Amino acid sequence: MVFRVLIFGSLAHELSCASIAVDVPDNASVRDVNEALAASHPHKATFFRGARLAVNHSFRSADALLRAGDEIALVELVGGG
Amino acid sequence: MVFRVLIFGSLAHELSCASIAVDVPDNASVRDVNEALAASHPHKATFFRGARLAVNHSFRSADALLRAGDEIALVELVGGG
Amino acid sequence: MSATVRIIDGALGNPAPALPPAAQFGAAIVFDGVVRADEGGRTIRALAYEVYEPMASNMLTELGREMLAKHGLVAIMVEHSRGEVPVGQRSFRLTVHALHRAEALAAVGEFIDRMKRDVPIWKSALDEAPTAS
Amino acid sequence: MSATVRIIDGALGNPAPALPPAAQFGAAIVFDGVVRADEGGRTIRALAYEVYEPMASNMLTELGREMLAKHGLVAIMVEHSRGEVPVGQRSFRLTVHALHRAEALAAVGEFIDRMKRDVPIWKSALDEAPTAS
Repeated sequence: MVFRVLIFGSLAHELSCASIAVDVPDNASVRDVNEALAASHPHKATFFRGARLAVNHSFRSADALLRAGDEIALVELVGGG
Repeated sequence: MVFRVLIFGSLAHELSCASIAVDVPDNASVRDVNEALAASHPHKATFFRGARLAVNHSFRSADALLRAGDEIALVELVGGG
Repeated sequence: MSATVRIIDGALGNPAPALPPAAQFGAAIVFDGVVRADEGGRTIRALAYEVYEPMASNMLTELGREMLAKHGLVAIMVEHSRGEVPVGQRSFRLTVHALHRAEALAAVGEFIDRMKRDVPIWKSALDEAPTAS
Repeated sequence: MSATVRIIDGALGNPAPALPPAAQFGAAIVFDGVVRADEGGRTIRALAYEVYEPMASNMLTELGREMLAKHGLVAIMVEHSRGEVPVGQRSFRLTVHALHRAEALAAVGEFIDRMKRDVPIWKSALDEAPTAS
């Protein structure tokens, strides 16, 4: 399954894109998406491996399974301010 | 020296007065005023002995000496919400 | 840095409609104290505030300056009612401007605790008028 | 008890001119977040906020309800900007009504900490236009 993981803020500026495509097996979990992001951006592998993902607008555990059409967003906030 | 110690709030309501006259020796201290108040109101002696007094609009230590004409106020607050 | 204190007869009016645009602060808190109908379990119609002046204003100003220095505030403003304030109306307002929220929140909490403990202002409950029955 | 959330394009307007008289709360806090000229050491002209909807509004509402229950608030209102907000203008406002000041202050601090950590809103600094020299 191919997902377009939405990205925002300074990460989006840094990578000059608004989403990252990842290809994961059917019955992939949230963790598999983190790993696929890490593999596609080796210089930021640690960040992507630990980043929080929202699926259909809710945080999910790493073990949660994905279905085709799910909307995935990388919600990693810097806080501050 | 005679001082009229100003009182406020629920104490003033309870005693139905706005000040209490006390007669203390010349060179009396703040503590002497507390004691004179306690002596004049035996049923509230503990309260008056421990109550904070302001002299000329500032808190003073118990040992501070008084002069004729000083304005003395009992500033005991309940705090609360 | 400024500390401003005002004692106002009766209920406070509305807050200033707008903070002036100010690039130097990041957090502004307006705290309003409102007279509640329930005072220690009984229903009241108003509170009456006695303010011992000039001691109260002096102490509020001193306390404001102390908060400015201790918490590094940009500005602090205090308004307190004197006399009768009906239920539902405001009797106290503290406005704090600071660079960040943490010091603004800390200053508001500490200011009010200290004020309740030390500043010579007393409140008395005024009971509801008996109903004509 | 109510929790209200509004996402607003651009800078927030002034606070509501008056709280409605309300006998059931004793403390009202209005917290305003203001865009500062200094963002991490550099001078900016504005911040741009990206808000991932509807997740952001959902989470703000959920967080508001959690604060209502945990701190026993009377009401909580949240406003947050989306898009560009110039320096000196407000981008966030949290209004809390509670019986007493302690729970109002605690709720404001906890709400903002949690929002910064969990709610999908990102800010980017927009630099000062280069001067024509």
